[in-house]
Amino acid sequence: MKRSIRKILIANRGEIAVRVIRACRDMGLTSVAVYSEADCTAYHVRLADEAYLIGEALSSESYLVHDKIIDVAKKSGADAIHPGYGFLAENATFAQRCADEGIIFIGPSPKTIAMLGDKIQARRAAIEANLPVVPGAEIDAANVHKALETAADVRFPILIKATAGGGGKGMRMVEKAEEFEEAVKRASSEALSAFGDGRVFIEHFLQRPRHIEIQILCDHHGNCIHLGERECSIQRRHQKLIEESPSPFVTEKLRQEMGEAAIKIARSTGYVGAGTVEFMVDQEGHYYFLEVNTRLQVEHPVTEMVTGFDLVREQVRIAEGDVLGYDQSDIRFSGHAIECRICAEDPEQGFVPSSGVLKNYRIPSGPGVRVDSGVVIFSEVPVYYDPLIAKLIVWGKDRDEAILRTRRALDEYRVSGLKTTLGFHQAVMDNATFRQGKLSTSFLAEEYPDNRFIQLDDTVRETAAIALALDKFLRARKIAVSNNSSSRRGDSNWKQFHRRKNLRNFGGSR
Amino acid sequence: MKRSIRKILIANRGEIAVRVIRACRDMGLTSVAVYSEADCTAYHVRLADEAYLIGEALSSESYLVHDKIIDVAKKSGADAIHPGYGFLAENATFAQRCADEGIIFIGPSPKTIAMLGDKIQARRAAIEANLPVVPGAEIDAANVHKALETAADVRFPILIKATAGGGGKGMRMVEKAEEFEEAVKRASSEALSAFGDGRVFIEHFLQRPRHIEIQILCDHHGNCIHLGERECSIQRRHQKLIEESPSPFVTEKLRQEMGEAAIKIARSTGYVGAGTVEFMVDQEGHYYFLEVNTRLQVEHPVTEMVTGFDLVREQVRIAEGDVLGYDQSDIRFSGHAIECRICAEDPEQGFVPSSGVLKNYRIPSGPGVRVDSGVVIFSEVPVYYDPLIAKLIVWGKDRDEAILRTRRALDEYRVSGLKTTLGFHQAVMDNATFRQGKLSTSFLAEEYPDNRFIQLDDTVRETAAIALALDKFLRARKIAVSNNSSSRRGDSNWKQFHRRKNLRNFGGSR
Amino acid sequence: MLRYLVTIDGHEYDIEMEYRAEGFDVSLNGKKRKVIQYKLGESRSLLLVDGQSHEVDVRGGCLDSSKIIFMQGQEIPGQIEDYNLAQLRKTAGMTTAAAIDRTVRAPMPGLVVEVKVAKGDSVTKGQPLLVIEAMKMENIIKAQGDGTVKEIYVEVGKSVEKAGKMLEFE
Amino acid sequence: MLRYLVTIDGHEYDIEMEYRAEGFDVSLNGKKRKVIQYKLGESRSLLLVDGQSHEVDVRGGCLDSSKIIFMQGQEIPGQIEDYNLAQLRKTAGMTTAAAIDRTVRAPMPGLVVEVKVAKGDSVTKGQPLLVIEAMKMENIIKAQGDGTVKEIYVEVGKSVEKAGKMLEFE
Repeated sequence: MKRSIRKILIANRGEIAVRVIRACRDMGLTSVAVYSEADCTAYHVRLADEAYLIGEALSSESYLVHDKIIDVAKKSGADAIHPGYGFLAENATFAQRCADEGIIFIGPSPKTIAMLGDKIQARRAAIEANLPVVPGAEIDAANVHKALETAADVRFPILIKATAGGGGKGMRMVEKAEEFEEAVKRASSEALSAFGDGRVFIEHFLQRPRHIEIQILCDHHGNCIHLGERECSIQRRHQKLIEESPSPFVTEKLRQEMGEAAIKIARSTGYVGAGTVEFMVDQEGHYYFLEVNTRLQVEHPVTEMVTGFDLVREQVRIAEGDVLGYDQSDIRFSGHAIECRICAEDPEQGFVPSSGVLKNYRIPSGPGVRVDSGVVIFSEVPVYYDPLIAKLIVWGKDRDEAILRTRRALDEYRVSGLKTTLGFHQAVMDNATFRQGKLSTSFLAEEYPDNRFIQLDDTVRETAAIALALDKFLRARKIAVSNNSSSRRGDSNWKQFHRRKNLRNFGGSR
Repeated sequence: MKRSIRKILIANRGEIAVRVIRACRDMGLTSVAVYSEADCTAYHVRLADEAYLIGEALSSESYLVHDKIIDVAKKSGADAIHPGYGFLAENATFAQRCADEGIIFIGPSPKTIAMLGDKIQARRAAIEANLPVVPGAEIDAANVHKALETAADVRFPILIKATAGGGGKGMRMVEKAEEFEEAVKRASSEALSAFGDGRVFIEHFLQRPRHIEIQILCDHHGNCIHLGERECSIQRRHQKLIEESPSPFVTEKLRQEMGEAAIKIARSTGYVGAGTVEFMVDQEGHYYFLEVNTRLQVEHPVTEMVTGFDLVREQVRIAEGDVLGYDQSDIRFSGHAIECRICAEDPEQGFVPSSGVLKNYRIPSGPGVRVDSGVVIFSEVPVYYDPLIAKLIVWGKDRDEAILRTRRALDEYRVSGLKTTLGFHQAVMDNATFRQGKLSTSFLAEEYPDNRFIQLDDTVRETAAIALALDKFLRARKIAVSNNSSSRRGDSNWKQFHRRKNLRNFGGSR
Repeated sequence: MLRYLVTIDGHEYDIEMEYRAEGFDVSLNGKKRKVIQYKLGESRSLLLVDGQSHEVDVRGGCLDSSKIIFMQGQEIPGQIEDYNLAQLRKTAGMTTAAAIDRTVRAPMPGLVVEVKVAKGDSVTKGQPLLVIEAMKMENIIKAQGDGTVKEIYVEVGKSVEKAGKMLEFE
Repeated sequence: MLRYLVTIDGHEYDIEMEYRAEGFDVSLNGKKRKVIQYKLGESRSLLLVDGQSHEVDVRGGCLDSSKIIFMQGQEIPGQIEDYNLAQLRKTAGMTTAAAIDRTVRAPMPGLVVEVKVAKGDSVTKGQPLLVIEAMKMENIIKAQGDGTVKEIYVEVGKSVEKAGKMLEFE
């Protein structure tokens, strides 16, 4: 059963590839990167021990091509493949292919992935394991009349979701029956293009729910524990933007209940590896099973910060056949962690993606600050992939400290060349409702109905005005001096200023 | 007794000023920086809420001038002054001046500073508190004959130390009587220039001792706890280079004993604030009191990483008159932390200081990695001050993981424009004796007698050779192309190459 | 001494500025400020405004009246004019606002997956014009006002650059 | 195909190099390597040597035979010559080593606090010449060999730049 892993191929890109490569280094393992033509100089390629080109920019020509990934794994002699999240992470066919080729797929078995990846089956499994679920049903996008009847049974407002999908893709909220047909068509088409599977299902849409999920770890020997919850309620269009652990809402009792529920479904489905059981929680504290993500989550670092676990290390150990070596009573939670997803998007323009070269890029650090970044200065952010460029994860002894420290780290962060969500996160950290921990998935819509996040205060406006005036003033003085360099009066003063300016110009331009 | 602090002046520069400014932000307090003319664009000036010029580059004209610091404190309305380490941190006169002006000095009382800052008095206090000390005595540098007699009593090898000093300044090891006179003169002159006090004393020099110190916290209400030890044995010329916590040598029993000893001397001297009690520990585990540092240590972050405490926050809370709010039994240690001091020095040239502009500067991050840096890209490192530009602090679940992770983080670090100790730290992390935890203050002298730290392996040499050849090859091709652009044969191939090259040139130069 | 009219986020500032050996004397809507500037690079500098520390980055062409100021992680657009010229302009009733753009430009780089209108079509405000796929999300581009489609510059299956012309109204 | 003689850390490498569409064919002391290069900036690039990833930065003038390669946090000095020229030079018994320097230069920037010798003094190897204070530490500069002091360029109390001339032997 025990299989040793010495070399890992990372079938991914961006920050998660960097995250896994770092874990390899931290464990003394060799890392193999793959990259598309758009990622020739990407940071994950630079950081890995080995790197191989696997095709054109489109992920359907590179990161999603099973044959190419398997080829590189064999060529480089990798024992195992880590899929990260997205791409092939929840692809049962690929996991099976790895097994057939004798390569360890770092994740659950193909059977588990297939079963839990199908939301209908996962829902059934949850019901069998006695987990509460929200009312819902599968529909046939081609038969709209029938689908509409089902929708009426489930009760509007409803949520349309891709059966094969995750991460909010293909998801649509529909408030009224009139909007239903168009939304089903659009969701099904998005699902088809994103997952190659147009099937969708519907669920009753809970009012102002919280999104809270439980991290689990299960080994090959029947041991299964949970590492507490993450609250991921700050979302837009079902895309998580800010996550934290612990949830400001979850009591010790609720944590225990939800943790036990998560372990129950994991055990009933023979789950092995790291996984996440997602729940919706209403304002009364009733929780409903949502889905199981059979992979590492984007937001896994907040759990790492409060538990001291390295989840990638645990994934590798489990894949090797190791026994967990600890039980639920050994798990300790300490402090509070917050993650901000730094995306190449313009929040003020409805979060439209932004791409380009990072002309400046400086990450914050210091006590309690971690940045999982897929880019460095001068990196190009291509248009082809997810806009997530980095994650800022901050630990504080309590939620208040974590928020203030996150605010500080956001201020220290420097990015230019692209629009990012930095200013958005600054606004949320200053938001009184957020500070009070009154979260729900409607938070953004309620607090920022017009997508205006950035509120300039007087000091910022005044300083900007002075900066602009000074910029023009100095150019005018420069022109005045060159036009009038023989003039004696005022000249000495200018010269002195100029000398000082040079003295102080430690810039990069010289 | 309770005094509220809202605004703190940081009477320091470099990484420790940045560290304290960050703590201010994390606590929601306003920070005030001071700077010399050499530090106009320094990172601490950029990061602080307010900043004031206090004089010329030489610290005797700026950072050491009591009047100027007090003036800025009053002008800016600061309630408190944080002295960092070095400069005014252990200056009793300055601490008294603050008290007289009604400004809170964040540190112990002037009386405690004066008493413990005098090594002779501190030694006496340790003896009275029943702490073991190494044989030693005060000497008169002007009366060399008498001093030599005393030295013979103490037994060679001996260590000469500045009575008023710390941080290794003015320290000299003397093996034989013949070298004694010159060494005393030099040490006394260094002490005079560094501390304005030429007094020196001597101690018997222990063979291959470890340097292990205990972090303490004491409030105004008689509560006093310790936060475990730091091992700082990797030193050169009594300058610490690498520190860790816990010490690989210290058992639970020894930790408890040394912790209790540290608390004993703290209590007997009425200590209030954060402080460090330094010990020498011989290879048999006997420990000897060395001195008490009445300030934040450079290496305080390793303690923060294993205990979860923010020591600057605790300093501020204690200065406000807060009760600690926890006792010894609440302190938990988790994992292992290592700090590498990144200095602008050339280790291969006997650690000579290096100065200049940081043409490139990229800090590592990710799980368990913290960088306390006083510089950013394009910062100038002036010649006037301490060569410490940043500290890399790494946490791992155990010492092995911490070492591998430190190695990884060092590899990710990028600095150009200056020589640094990065390569030195890489070498030590790979060193078998270090990995086994067999440390002593003689480690460097024994392991690297010729100051040669960097061992290139075949892969690095071969890759460097290829890089050099490729560089020349591409220049030659470029010349060939421009000389021969009408030639048809081979041209298409070249064009294709050139096109690809441009496609891939995401560089900063365009 | 020079005098400017600066507009930031809808707020107007009347700024007078003079250079002194120990820093700049600034009058901002009549309030006195002492400003010290240290250059950090080509366009970046550290400003100390009455001691308050701010890192700013002013981007834009030398002669542009519209510039962008980067500070505290934010991008702030601003306009600057000579104060006297601005007064003249105001008296003459002129405006600096740009002509209303009849061109629909891509808000992001992406792939055109659907064109929902044809040349000559009359469209009303809010009507979907095109669908662009970017970073795996479909984005519907809607009409900002009523009009008639004069020209379509994009095709289904082709990519479009950020701010690339997609469609023009008459 | 071009051929070079490269010296790194005392090791000589005979390198033949040819450009192919899919990367460079390199022969390194007869061992075949496939090398892919991606530029990261002016002097920095990413090299994939048989798939192994290395970030390198080659610094030095275009025509210099001595360059510095930065990689893995280290600075590695290297020399490169055309292979055939190198062979000719070797046959002719010439050396590329620089003439021995009779000039004592400052190993660091600092303040001269003591000059222990005078013009015309004979000194022996290891004898202290000057004391420089840099970053609060006194550093004694010793003679690297025997000689007679021809000229002293520094004064007590004055600062000296890194690599600045301090003293010259006859």
